[in-house]
Amino acid sequence: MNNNPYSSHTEADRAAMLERVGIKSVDELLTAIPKDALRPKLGLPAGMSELEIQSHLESLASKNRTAGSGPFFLGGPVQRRYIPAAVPVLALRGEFLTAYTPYQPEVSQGTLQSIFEYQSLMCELLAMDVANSSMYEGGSAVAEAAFMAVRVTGRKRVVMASEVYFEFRRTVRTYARGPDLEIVEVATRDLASAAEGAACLIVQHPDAFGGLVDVRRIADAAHAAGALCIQVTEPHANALLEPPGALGVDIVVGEGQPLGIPMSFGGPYLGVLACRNALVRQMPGRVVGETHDARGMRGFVNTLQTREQHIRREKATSNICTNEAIAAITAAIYLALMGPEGLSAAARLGVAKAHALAHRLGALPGCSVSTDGEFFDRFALRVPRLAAGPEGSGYAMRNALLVDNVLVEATAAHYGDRDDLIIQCTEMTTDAEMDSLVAAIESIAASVRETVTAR
Amino acid sequence: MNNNPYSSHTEADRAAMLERVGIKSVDELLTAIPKDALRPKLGLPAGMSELEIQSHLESLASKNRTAGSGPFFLGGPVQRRYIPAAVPVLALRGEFLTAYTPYQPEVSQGTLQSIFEYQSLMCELLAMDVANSSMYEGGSAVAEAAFMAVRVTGRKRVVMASEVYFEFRRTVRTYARGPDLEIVEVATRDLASAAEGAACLIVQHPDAFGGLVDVRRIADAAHAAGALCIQVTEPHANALLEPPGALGVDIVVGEGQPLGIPMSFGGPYLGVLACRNALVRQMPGRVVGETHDARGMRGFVNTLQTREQHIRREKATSNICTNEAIAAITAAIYLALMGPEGLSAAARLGVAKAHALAHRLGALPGCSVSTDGEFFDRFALRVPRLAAGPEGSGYAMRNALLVDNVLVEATAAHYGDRDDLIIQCTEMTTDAEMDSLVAAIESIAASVRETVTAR
Amino acid sequence: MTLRTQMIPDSGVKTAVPALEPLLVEIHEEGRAGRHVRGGEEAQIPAAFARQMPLGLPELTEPQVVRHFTHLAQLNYSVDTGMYPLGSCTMKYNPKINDRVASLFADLHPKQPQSTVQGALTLLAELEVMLAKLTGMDAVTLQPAAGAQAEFTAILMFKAYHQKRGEGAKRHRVIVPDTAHGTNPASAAMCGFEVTTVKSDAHGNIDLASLKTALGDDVVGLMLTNPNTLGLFEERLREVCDAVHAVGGLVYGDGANMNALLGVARPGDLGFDCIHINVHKTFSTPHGAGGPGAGPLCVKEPLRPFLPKPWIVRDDQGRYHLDTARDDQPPAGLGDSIGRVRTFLGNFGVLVRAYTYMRTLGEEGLAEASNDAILAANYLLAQLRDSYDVAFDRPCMHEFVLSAARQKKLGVSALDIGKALIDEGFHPPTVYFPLVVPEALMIEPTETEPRETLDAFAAAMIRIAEKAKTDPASVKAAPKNAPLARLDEVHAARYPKLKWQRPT
Amino acid sequence: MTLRTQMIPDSGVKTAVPALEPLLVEIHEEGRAGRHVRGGEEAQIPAAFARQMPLGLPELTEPQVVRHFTHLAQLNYSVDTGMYPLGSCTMKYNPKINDRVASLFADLHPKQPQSTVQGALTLLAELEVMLAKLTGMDAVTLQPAAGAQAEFTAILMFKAYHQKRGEGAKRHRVIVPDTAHGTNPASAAMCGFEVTTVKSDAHGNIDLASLKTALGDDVVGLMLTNPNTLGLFEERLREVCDAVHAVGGLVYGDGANMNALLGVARPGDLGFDCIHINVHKTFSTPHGAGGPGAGPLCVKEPLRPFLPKPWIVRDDQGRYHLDTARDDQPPAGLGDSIGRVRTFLGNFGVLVRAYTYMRTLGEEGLAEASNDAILAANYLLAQLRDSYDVAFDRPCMHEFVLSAARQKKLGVSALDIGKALIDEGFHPPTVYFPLVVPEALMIEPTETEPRETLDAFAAAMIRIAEKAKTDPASVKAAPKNAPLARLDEVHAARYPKLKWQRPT
Ligand SMILES: Cc1ncc(COP(=O)(O)O)c(C=O)c1O
Ligand SMILES: Cc1ncc(COP(=O)(O)O)c(C=O)c1O
Repeated sequence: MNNNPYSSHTEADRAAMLERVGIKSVDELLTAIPKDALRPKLGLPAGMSELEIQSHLESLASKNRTAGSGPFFLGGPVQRRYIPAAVPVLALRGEFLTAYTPYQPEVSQGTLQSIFEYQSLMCELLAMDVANSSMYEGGSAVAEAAFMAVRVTGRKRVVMASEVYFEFRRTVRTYARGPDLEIVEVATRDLASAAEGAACLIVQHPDAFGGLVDVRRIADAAHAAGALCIQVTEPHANALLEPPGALGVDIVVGEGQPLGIPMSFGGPYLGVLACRNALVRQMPGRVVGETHDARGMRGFVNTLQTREQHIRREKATSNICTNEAIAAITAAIYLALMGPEGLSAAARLGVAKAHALAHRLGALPGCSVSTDGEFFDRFALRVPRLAAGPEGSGYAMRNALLVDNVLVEATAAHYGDRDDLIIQCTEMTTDAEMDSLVAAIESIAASVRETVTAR
Repeated sequence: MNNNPYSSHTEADRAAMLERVGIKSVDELLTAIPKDALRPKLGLPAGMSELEIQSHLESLASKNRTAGSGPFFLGGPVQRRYIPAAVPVLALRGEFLTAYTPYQPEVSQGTLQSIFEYQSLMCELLAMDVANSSMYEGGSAVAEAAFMAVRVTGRKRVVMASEVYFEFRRTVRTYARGPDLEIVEVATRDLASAAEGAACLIVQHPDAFGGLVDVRRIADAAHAAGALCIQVTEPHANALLEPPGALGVDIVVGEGQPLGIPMSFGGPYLGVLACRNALVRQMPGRVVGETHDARGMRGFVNTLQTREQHIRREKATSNICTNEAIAAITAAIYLALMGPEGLSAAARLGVAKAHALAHRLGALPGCSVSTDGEFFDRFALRVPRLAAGPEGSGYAMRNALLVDNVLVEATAAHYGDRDDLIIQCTEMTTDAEMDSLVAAIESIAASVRETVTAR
Repeated sequence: MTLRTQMIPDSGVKTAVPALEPLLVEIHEEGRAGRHVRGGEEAQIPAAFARQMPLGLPELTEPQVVRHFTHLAQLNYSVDTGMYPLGSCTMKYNPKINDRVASLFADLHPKQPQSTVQGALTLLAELEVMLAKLTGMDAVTLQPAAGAQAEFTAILMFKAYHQKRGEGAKRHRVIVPDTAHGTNPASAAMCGFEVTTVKSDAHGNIDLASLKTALGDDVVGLMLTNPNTLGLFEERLREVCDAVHAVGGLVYGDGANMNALLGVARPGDLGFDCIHINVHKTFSTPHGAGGPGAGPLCVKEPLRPFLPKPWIVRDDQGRYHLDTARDDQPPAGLGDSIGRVRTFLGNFGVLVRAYTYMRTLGEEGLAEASNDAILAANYLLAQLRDSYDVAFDRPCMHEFVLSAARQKKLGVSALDIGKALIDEGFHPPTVYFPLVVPEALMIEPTETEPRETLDAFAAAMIRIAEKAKTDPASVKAAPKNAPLARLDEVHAARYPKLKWQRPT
Repeated sequence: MTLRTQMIPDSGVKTAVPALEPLLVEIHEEGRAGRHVRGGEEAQIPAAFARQMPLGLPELTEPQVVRHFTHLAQLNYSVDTGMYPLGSCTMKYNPKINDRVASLFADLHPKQPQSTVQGALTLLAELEVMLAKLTGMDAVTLQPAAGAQAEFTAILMFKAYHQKRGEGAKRHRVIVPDTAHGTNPASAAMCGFEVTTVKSDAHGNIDLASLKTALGDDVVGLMLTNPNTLGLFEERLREVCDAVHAVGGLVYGDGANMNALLGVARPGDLGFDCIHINVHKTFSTPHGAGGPGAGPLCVKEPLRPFLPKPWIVRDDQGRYHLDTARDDQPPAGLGDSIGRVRTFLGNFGVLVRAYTYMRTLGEEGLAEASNDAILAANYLLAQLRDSYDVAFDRPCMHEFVLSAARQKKLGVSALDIGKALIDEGFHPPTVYFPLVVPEALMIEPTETEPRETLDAFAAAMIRIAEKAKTDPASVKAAPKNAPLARLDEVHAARYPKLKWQRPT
């Protein structure tokens, strides 16, 4: 009887193996385990056939409302973007998917060259010198970048713009509890003036509300104060915006999910981290380098490993081991397929749709775009008050729209006491979706005005 | 400007190529084409991006009701069966999918060994000597088998049971117009007595109504009359039923789709054709054989090609060239994964569910199982008359059930003047589906009884 | 070009003879199994029918099966791995989007009520229209599973056409040129017709004089490939068609080479009464290691009544139906239709890919594809004409045929040259077809191969031609750098071993 | 074992230096492009922000990209191609069904309102319960992306725990055995703690005496892997845990080796205060060429309040919610929670696979998996113990560590033996870890390797041990039969070349 459908051992195999080992039962090998703890009943459900588990998961999945099944304007670090059909076909090939960290380069060149190409493509996109082969996701990448700055400057104060994504800021705060860093949050506009004594200034561009930021000014201020400038960025924005490397940024971090990786309700994603050459020895994570083999053929290996935990242990630049390699390979495939024009087109479409939509929504009674200054493919919208209390506008509207099956994000208390909507567009946003959003907000707001005037 | 996103030629490439050819424009190469016919305007739509075509096809697909999205009892040659996840992962690998007929065995062993294994697996399942590497689908496979019998016996009369699938019989009739064969259709029970002067007797087991047939008797009668016995079969049935090879059958044909191939609204499918050794030189289609290479390594090649059109031209055993190789490889992968126990379990589940359902439906007022004799995983059901006319029972019930989103087949006039339902079960049939069917038929029938008694 | 050497990972399975990969039956061990489907123990099979014979399928686990077929896949040369210039087969790139959208229709049963498959019927109906416009024909059937079945379908329709006009009895000959693909005569023969072969002239056209002598009122029709299998456009095509029509015959167009004509010329404007399309060639659907294909047949008005049924018709509310909804009348009830040539409506999964490809490229893109294909072929021809004999020396269309006659004198055959190409990192071209060219090498680059790849292929061909002079033995010894050396095909045919030995 | 030689299909691309496959930048040609997404020309970017730098991404077509990555993939050794006995990594078979069902959840955004993701939340909540039962713990967080992040999360929680009890200031040392994985000390250091290393005893256990001397009221806790990285179950585990608890310290369980304990023993019954699970090891999720993983952390009741937020809670109508729905309070509002350690809820796509695996095997199947894994390791050990030194000679759990000390004397290192295994058709084991064993070869066969494969691996190891005596040079020259020979890692580190040169 096989309870594990993936075990290749028959009863005959097991008998033969036991005999070779010279025992009657595996329990003879478990003498080190306290008797009272041996072979507990776990209370887990019994096994299933593949057919049974497939239909079980289909029924669970049917209890979700997928992004594509209705008007959808959520975004931020995670974006609903078009994934070319060739991306999963290539990235999910068993030879990539079921390999592990390329410890043995002679039989891992597929992984190593693909990651080297990922590093190169990210450097092209961001105009940076070095990109590592991945961090877990955006939030922890920002935290690791802050740690880097602390090591480089020997300072323990991290100054962060409050227009950085809430989830990123919160993750940085958690990480900061380790080395007991001081975290200061100030508005982007005040960032430059807060550089004194800071290890780094962390700015996001485009920011959480899609706002475009004069990063150069902030970088200059940071450098003047002996601090580093860390920019949180988004991949597609760099196709159209001057890249961090041209703005004086020292470390670039961000969420790489929009580069062909499914949204999957939170992960696995791709933590992007790139920096200047001077900082490479303080960089966390793996990095692949080019070399040659004994016969003079080009080849690639994991390199600069003296930064890493398996060699430096407590002195390592990070504890990261398993990373998000397949996501990096996926991003490389995505960028290779999209090319400069495809990537730019996707970015342009988001920008164009966001501006068209902002124009329409801003014209509705009681509504106004509340991103200050220029915005990119996402904007904040102030909406009429629907209820009393600190969340009577944006959050109340978000909930009212949910009833109409329209999904938008509310700033809620994530961004100070601001109570607006955040609306993200990408190349996937359809005219029909935009019409639904405009119509829904209009009618919700109208119905409220009635009740008000009715009094 | 590239209008063809898959062309690798840039304008610079084209210019260089034109120069190498020594021309200014491709039109200089087209002098043989009548001027008035050159470069017509076609009136086809303009091109699309991948994102655009994807959403266009999604909108088309949304206009279909998929089998899995409601109670479903259609079947016959094409069956909704469970496809293990590993099947498409392997069968759709680019090295299989984008190769062609293995004309060059040194670089096609993946295809050739996989097809050799398909042939071997089918021979095990059917207990036959030889299986070819595929026909188009079930219907044309039956026709090609009949042609085979005609060549072997030199007779032109083909006797076919009227319980063979309607679509198969109709396809045979069309093919028969070629060599002007005489087609005789008789009830299965009269088949044996119609053997005189026939090239073959074609029997289906299990038949269109799921009925189990004493094939041995028919084979004996055929042989006694110097005719061949052709059995139309279904893959899964052979896991539980005595196989054709043990029943005296000379040629086995059938639809191989249930072996891991999607239903895809009609194709591509897998025409199964297997026969006895003695008939192999008259067999249509490709066949792979084992041999060795110059270094003594085992290898596989397309063999016995002197039967084929590219060598024998008008003397070939068939005109088939491109076949359904990837479907044969898919079937091999499916059978390898399912194994004897998995295949039997799938077959058993269909049988068990069909009998449980027949028991419940047969108990409804005015309903009775109308398959004569024992049945397998499918049965015919006589239902109460809902309307006047030749199609007032089964066909009317099928239409009434459709309103409830329950899909069943009606015999309509496909099988003489019979007006019943045909109900297929497989391992995919759920209790909920069966409950819906029973409830729907019960209430439809009831509502009619009321209207009747109301008068 | 680089040689890759790699150990095939060792599964420890012993093979009966030295082999690249064990057979499933050699991996089998009693008691091994996965658990994809289970249950049904309550099922009862009457003893008289129950299987007595042991079911000797191999017992394996999923990990073993995955490794087995992954190893096998890696032994294949494919379009996804390299240039595959197989003449007459149009091995162009197969877009991945086509496969993805096809899966959107995977869970539809062909017997579903028409109201539940309007999306699928719409797609088929639109595809018929697009194909008619592309070919300049009036009506289309999507039923044929491949080119050969389209030929058979068409000749059956010719037969019905002549019968309808009372000429069924007297017309019993189908004419094919000596350059025709083997399926042409084979299809004619399956319809019970005699085949008359007509030779080609010095320019690689069907010889008009011989054709005229072969023509008569006993002729069913002519099956003509254009561009023909030499990759040449028939120079006196209209005269040819007129001559056939003059004796009451019909002209069948074999459209396997349609990749040369997209937006370039419509067969319907050239004199053909019908033409098939190999969508697995022209419209980029994957060849699937030998299949599936699809062979839509496009016909002129006079042949419409004979098209296979059922037909897809559009009602005035824009909904689609099958005209003989249940297709259930006795043959007569089919009207003049020859009836269905397959179980259901066609290789739908293939047709979805073709539809997607046509809509993706659009009118301009399709025309550009043929343009690039023609240019690529002539570009290669220009580079190779000095090293090899050119069968018929005039501009080719999307492919061309070389002759290794010169090399043959040095003891090096077309086959040897093909095998040597394997050592150069290329799939060989089609060899020994068409039959009229000695030592034929039929080369079709397609429009999707980058120029640098075409140049590398030309360089390899030229190197081989040189080797044929300087070191013929090495060419005859090829391939050295393939998974296997040359296989003993004679042994395979003489001692047929068509299945494995059952596990014991 | 068979050698496969194959020409890499020639794309005609010239590489700067001899290479198996060109770089994308070498394939690039200006003007090449696909058409996956187009449009948006009306978008306007303010001049002050618009990109001035050229966007130097390579321009390629889809056919080129598909071939490129198909070639690269084929250069990899993977679980889908062969045995991958990488110690401490549990390279078991990755079921394909897990990947398929994960795609059912691909189109869900992590910020969706909870009412729209009840299916996903249900799955996560059920997974937490199953993991708690499996490990004998009380509460679980699914946030950590991998084992290392789980370690960091746990040590942060230890810190918060001690702070809460007013002992934050005095406790600043974390104890790790000398056999610990590098991530353990690294994680402790990231929390600002000192690391005290304790040596192992003669039986491969942590040395209890040394541990006791190392213990004190300044100790945060102990990080212990069990079975440890020698593949051995700690023989005095409870005494060890008691000693740590006695000084007010906590015991962290590194669960990377959980594949030995499924249904065999619950860490919660053995004295651990928490344990992480590498689901990419124990629960068969694909390692993705280096990642992703997932590192759920399971804790005892006293640590629950410190778990990262948000938490998934079930209301009385059976609907699931995130307790800090919008997680929007100032840190204080998080209660004692350390807060989120990542942007969203966890590596969901990996967790779905783990859930699917656990439900597929069920209680019996999971227990059987560990049983088979332990048996397989001991079976291999029995075959290899004569040819290699055994670090600590007692029954192992799911893996074991050999020493090539004997071979080293002949000039053959553990690295050489690994490379020689490549020529035998196997992926090498983990080498030089754990650090306490000279010339360590850490071998983990897992339960999914067929017995014949284990035998073949043993035979290969024995052949290599023989060769080390008879022909050491040949072992040091390995691999000969891999895509590449040994790579110059020193050169790579000395002259870092971490990206390609931009196209010019
Ligand atoms: C010229 C020509 N005609 C007909 C055919 C037959 O088409 P199919 O293989 O699709 O049956 C082919 C296929 O190779 C061909 O090249
Ligand atoms: C014993 C041990 N602990 C911790 C880790 C770190 O786990 P991860 O790679 O998932 O971060 C590993 C991974 O190799 C390990 O083997």
